[in-house]
Amino acid sequence: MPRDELGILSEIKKGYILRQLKEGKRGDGRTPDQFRSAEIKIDYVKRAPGSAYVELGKTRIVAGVKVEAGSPFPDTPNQGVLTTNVELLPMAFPTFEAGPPNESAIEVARVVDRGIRESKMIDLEALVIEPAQKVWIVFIDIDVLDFDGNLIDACTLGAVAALRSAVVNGSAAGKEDFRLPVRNTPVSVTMVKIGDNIVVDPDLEEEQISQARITVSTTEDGRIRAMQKGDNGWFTLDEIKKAISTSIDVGKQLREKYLK
Amino acid sequence: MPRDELGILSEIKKGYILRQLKEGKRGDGRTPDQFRSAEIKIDYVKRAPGSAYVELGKTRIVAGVKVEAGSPFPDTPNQGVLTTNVELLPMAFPTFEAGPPNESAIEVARVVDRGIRESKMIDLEALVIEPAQKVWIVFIDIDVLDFDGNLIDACTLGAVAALRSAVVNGSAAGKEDFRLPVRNTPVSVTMVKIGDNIVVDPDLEEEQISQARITVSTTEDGRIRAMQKGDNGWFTLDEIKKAISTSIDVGKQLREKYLK
Amino acid sequence: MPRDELGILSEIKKGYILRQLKEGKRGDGRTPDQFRSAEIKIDYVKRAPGSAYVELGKTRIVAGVKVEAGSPFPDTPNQGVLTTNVELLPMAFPTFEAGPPNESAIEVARVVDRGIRESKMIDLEALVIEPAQKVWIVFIDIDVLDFDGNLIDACTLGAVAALRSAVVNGSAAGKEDFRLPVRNTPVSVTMVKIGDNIVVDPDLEEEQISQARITVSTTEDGRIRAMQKGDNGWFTLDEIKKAISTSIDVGKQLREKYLK
Amino acid sequence: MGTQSDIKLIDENGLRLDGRSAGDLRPIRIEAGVLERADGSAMIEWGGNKIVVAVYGPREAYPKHNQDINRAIVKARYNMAAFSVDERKRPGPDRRSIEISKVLSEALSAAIMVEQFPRAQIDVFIEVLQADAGTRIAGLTASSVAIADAGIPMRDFVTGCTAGKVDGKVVLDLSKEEDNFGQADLPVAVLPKSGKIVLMQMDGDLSVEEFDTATSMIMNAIPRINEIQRNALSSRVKVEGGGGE
Amino acid sequence: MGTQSDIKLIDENGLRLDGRSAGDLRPIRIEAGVLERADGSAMIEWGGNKIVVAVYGPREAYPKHNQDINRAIVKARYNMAAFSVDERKRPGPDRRSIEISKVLSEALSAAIMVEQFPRAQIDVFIEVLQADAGTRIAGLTASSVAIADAGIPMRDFVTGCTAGKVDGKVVLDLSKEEDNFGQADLPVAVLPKSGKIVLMQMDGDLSVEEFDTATSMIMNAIPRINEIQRNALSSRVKVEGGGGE
Amino acid sequence: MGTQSDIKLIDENGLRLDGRSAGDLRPIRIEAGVLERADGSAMIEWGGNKIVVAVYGPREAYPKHNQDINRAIVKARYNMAAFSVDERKRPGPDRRSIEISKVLSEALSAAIMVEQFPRAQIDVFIEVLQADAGTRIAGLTASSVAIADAGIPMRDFVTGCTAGKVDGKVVLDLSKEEDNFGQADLPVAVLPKSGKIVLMQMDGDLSVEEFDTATSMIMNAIPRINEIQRNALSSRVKVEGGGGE
Repeated sequence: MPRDELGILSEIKKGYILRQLKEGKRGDGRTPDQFRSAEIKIDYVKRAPGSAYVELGKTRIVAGVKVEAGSPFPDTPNQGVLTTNVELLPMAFPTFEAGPPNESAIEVARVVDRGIRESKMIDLEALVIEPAQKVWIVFIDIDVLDFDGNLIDACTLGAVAALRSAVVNGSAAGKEDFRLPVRNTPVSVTMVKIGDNIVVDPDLEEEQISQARITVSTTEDGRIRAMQKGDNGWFTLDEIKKAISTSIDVGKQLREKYLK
Repeated sequence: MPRDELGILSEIKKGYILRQLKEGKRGDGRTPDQFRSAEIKIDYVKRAPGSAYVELGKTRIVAGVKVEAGSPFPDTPNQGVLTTNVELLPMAFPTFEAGPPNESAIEVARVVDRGIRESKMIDLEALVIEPAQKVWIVFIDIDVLDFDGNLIDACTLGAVAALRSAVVNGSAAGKEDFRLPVRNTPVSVTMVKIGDNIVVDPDLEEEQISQARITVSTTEDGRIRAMQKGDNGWFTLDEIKKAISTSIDVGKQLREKYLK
Repeated sequence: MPRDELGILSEIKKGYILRQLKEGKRGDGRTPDQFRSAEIKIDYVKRAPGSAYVELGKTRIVAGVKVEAGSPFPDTPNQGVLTTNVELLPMAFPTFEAGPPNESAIEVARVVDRGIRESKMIDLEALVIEPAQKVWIVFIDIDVLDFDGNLIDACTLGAVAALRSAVVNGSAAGKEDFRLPVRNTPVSVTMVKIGDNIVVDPDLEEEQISQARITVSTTEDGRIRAMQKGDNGWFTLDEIKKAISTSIDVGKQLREKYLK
Repeated sequence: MGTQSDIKLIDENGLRLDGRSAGDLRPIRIEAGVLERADGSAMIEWGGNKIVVAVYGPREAYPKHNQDINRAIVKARYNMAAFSVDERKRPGPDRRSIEISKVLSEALSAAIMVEQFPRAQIDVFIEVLQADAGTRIAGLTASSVAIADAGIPMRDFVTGCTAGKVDGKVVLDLSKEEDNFGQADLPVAVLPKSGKIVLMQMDGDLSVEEFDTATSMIMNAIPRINEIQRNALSSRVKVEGGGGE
Repeated sequence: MGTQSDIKLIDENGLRLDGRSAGDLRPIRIEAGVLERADGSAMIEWGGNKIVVAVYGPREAYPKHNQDINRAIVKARYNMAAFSVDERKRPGPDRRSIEISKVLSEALSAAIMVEQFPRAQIDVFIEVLQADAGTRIAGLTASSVAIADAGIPMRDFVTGCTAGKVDGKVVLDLSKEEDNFGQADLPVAVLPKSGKIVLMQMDGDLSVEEFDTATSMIMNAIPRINEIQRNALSSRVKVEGGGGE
Repeated sequence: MGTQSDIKLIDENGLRLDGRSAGDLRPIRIEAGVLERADGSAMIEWGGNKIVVAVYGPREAYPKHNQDINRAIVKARYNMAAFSVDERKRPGPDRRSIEISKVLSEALSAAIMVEQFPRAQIDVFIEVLQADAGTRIAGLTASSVAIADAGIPMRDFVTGCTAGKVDGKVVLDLSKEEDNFGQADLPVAVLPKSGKIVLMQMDGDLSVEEFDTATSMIMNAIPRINEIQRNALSSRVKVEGGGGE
């Protein structure tokens, strides 16, 4: 993610944010553990069996789920296929460039994918049409339209909402329309470290001055399904443990508010 | 297409060309509606079932038609496949670069393709070997060797001449050699606007100082099959209507001279 | 290959090397026809059916042979497939760049491949599983880890040693494990021309000041199987003839020492 | 144009599958200023099309050897989201989107006062979220709203519309089914004040008379569409057209 | 994490397929200075992993617009040789290796004194010759030896280890089979002097308690691995771990 | 070299399929100055080969970091048209054409007075319109005519020819069938005044004696081919060789 590329954050501003954080205050009035309020519209794109528009702060993404019949991977002949792609569209930020996904886009996509895959949210065994021959391939594609920090959580919310609402046309396998076999509801919660403070759901300014990032994806049973530390800084083990517990708590709130 | 990249056209020369055009005169003595005389050699490349070398002014192209057995597109199981590719070879102009086709090469190829495809010149339904399984794929490949303006018309002439003359080896489908099922003879006519003047078949100098380009492809029945407006300028609707009528007239002459 | 890119070879040094060569002496004490002593470790990579680590001076490469079942080429339905790829890893030299093989890497791979292919070292007809349907594909992949001149010979040695030692898992074709059908032992010998002197197995310094390169691949029967002249200089026909005879002699020594 | 079909696209009363008459537009809704980061932006819904446009610039053209010392370069990038069409579209440009990007760039160049910004580049990113026939024209129509939203001076809006031939009859603003099974498609864009044509493409089969009918219909519709553009900039939203009863 | 399997990965005595106990490491061997051209290099053998690392730099960052005026950029490039895995890997980066390269670059940036080398770039090339689970951690552990071998100043080593869950039990340093058929994988890298965590990834299914056990095991192993790193630089070679009897 | 075949390529009288004797060339025709835009150009027809060559330069080498401060860089680009061979060739460079471009660049560098043009680049574009064995040699032979046509100073022409082994016999200038079913192929190019060898490749199976015979045949043919090159530049056209009766 871009770090202060706009040059808008002077050292003075950084100092101000840090002083505020020491008193537990953030630029937009949130507490350190508070997620921004999000807006989620499902079925946003009619041509996709599942879709969701997510606005998290001014971060705006559209997630679309397509389901097509195809070949399984040779080493998993009895499973459907799940694939996640994130496009950091050049419209979303002045320095984003057109072209194949760069390392930032790939990281976001892979962390979103891991949260969904490792929670076993989708029962891939139930997506076999003909063993070793034909399975359902679930494509999760995410367009990032506007960038205001915390892409991983915005994209995970969008992907999970789109998967939960998807109704697949079964005719390619001679079947009726069906809902995806959803077993649980993974949620990712991302935190960054600024000075000695750790804040949830960073906005763009906070991301630009943070030293390190940690994402924890959990399921409703309070279990950890995926983690990713990012950026050039570090965490202590205690900070990580605290982040896990925050993630479980905030995850519950998000599920309650947006994914019922 | 490159605009004045040679730097050879001073403002003085531009003014001169414009003054001449006001009197209905062009640099090489042609009238505004006059096509340059072309040279077309069919069967230029023996290894291709159909081919043509075209010289239009100093624009030189070679069109080759290859026909191979392959799979149809899933949404048109009962049709052969037609595909057109144009290579703006770096040998053709100082600023042309090696590499995959750029937007100029793609535009030329797609306009040539549309003229041929939309006229239904080739009966694609007659190119099915086994429905949904195996059809004939017609590859039109065009090498641009030398660039002196009006690539679209030179390439369309070459492609149409090559298709008309092609004799396909049928053995890949266990059949006798055959001619492609040709139904009509599309011709494209391209005009550019220089000041308030519209001239047919622009040469390189004229292209470099023109504001806008219009191509109209027609068939011998006088019907419009494809159009493309290009460049940063504009036309009035009346200018377009006049261009259509010019295209029909000039198209007849071209068919008579080169495609009998 | 990079020519004096390190800037370490002043004109003075060049002059010194040339004067020494006139007296038949080389920087590391070798005679003009002397190959550096090599170290070859076969079965270096356990996950590959055949592999070899080669150290030739400070040139270090790892060759790995993989054998997979796949489709034959349409024009050789009764032959297995042999393919050679060389990666000039950016770790091997300061100016080597990551990315797809450049022209130098491709030349090395193709000269290595030609020596092996044209000697008919591997009996490709014996690698058919089901004619026109399924054959064994032999992938020779070579990683260049460290570059100290004469990649072609180091890579040929590694590839030939890996092929000779390979034991293929036959289960993909329902067969027992088997050795590749090896018929002979090709060896390449590369020489460069420095001034009027021709030296065998050039090291990095010698390559950087040489004018021309010649590689001759031979088999134990003393026959020539592949040749490649490289670089911007020239050889006389007599020099080439002498190089061929040197290659046959040195090839014998290499086979005796490293490929028994 | 697409293959023939047994579907009757126009009924005995001259009404189309979605109830429109020959000269009716689908509903159009444009909203300006929908994005935070872009210098200007707009969202258009036109029939089932849903397209977002973002504008960045004028900013220094990069790489430098692409700069034009006399004017700004306008670079439109038309892109379809993977989920925007029935069969998943592989991400990245294909030949169709490269050609469309070129003709949209040219059309916008004719409207923007490019001579005011030598050496600069104006990027117009057009993302099709949901496609339903006429995406290039809808994207272009939204683009000039987004450019205005960015405060970039223009001679005029760029306003587009398509006409086509369906069941042998010339109609305005093709729907998806009409596009798939019709006999001609004619997208046009103009500077609405002067009627100057800055984009025109055609494929299919039209007689000269049919072409004249089609362009009349388009020219007739342009002021209505331009009004929606203007309203979007006055930060109001208006729904136009829709239904043909 | 992989699919379920019928293989019992831990026997009734708590021993793993290769005879190790839950907290045992596989044998690790590191050699520094193995390459001629690179500014620094190291080879690591860790279980069946065989990985060579080369370091170039600090050298001027290129292209210039990538330069950071305050510090050196660290670019790790993790790459698997075509022959390093059971099925031939197509040469060139894939999405997995691009992500790994990113997190390794970030972990090394935390240890190198990057602020001493403004506008510079430090390249760390990690070539996996033979892969056997835990390659990113093994490559990273070897990288900090290679960086030290290049004489580039570091605050501390970067020392990594993985833990995971196998047959429901938390174990250290997963083997290939355990990685394929286990229930969780947790690669971690720290600055060993301070215990600061510079790399952490996880996938699978862990309770909070299991996470605590796993990280304890890793923190416990770090000094042993760091000692092997230190010994490699003292140009001595040492074999550690191995076998669980 | 290709697979064995049942075709007898040389008859009892020592004549080849096209009637030539072992030492005969196919007909060769070269025309200089065939293109308008290029600084120099030539077309060669050699047997069934039809190849056009264009030369641009010397012009400033780009990008600048590729410039050689002491001499011009010669960049040959050998390319086969999609329709030049029996099965359609996908456009764009493949490994074979990249290797050929490299050895042709090197051969031309030996002839051109590159030291007169520091920092410059000379581009030689070789387009094979119809391929019939020996394309690299035919393209190279035409290239030096095109370079002369561009007025670029050369020490000498570059003149090429192949020899090979067919049915166990050494013959000059292989045809397509001989190339496909022969036992060796030896393309050679020289500076004809001095006989210096600037290109040599070989694949197949040759004894030392066969190699000597093959190179004698080639050296014998070089003056005849060079005369055709010279005549092309004197703006005359000459047909040489052809038939073996």
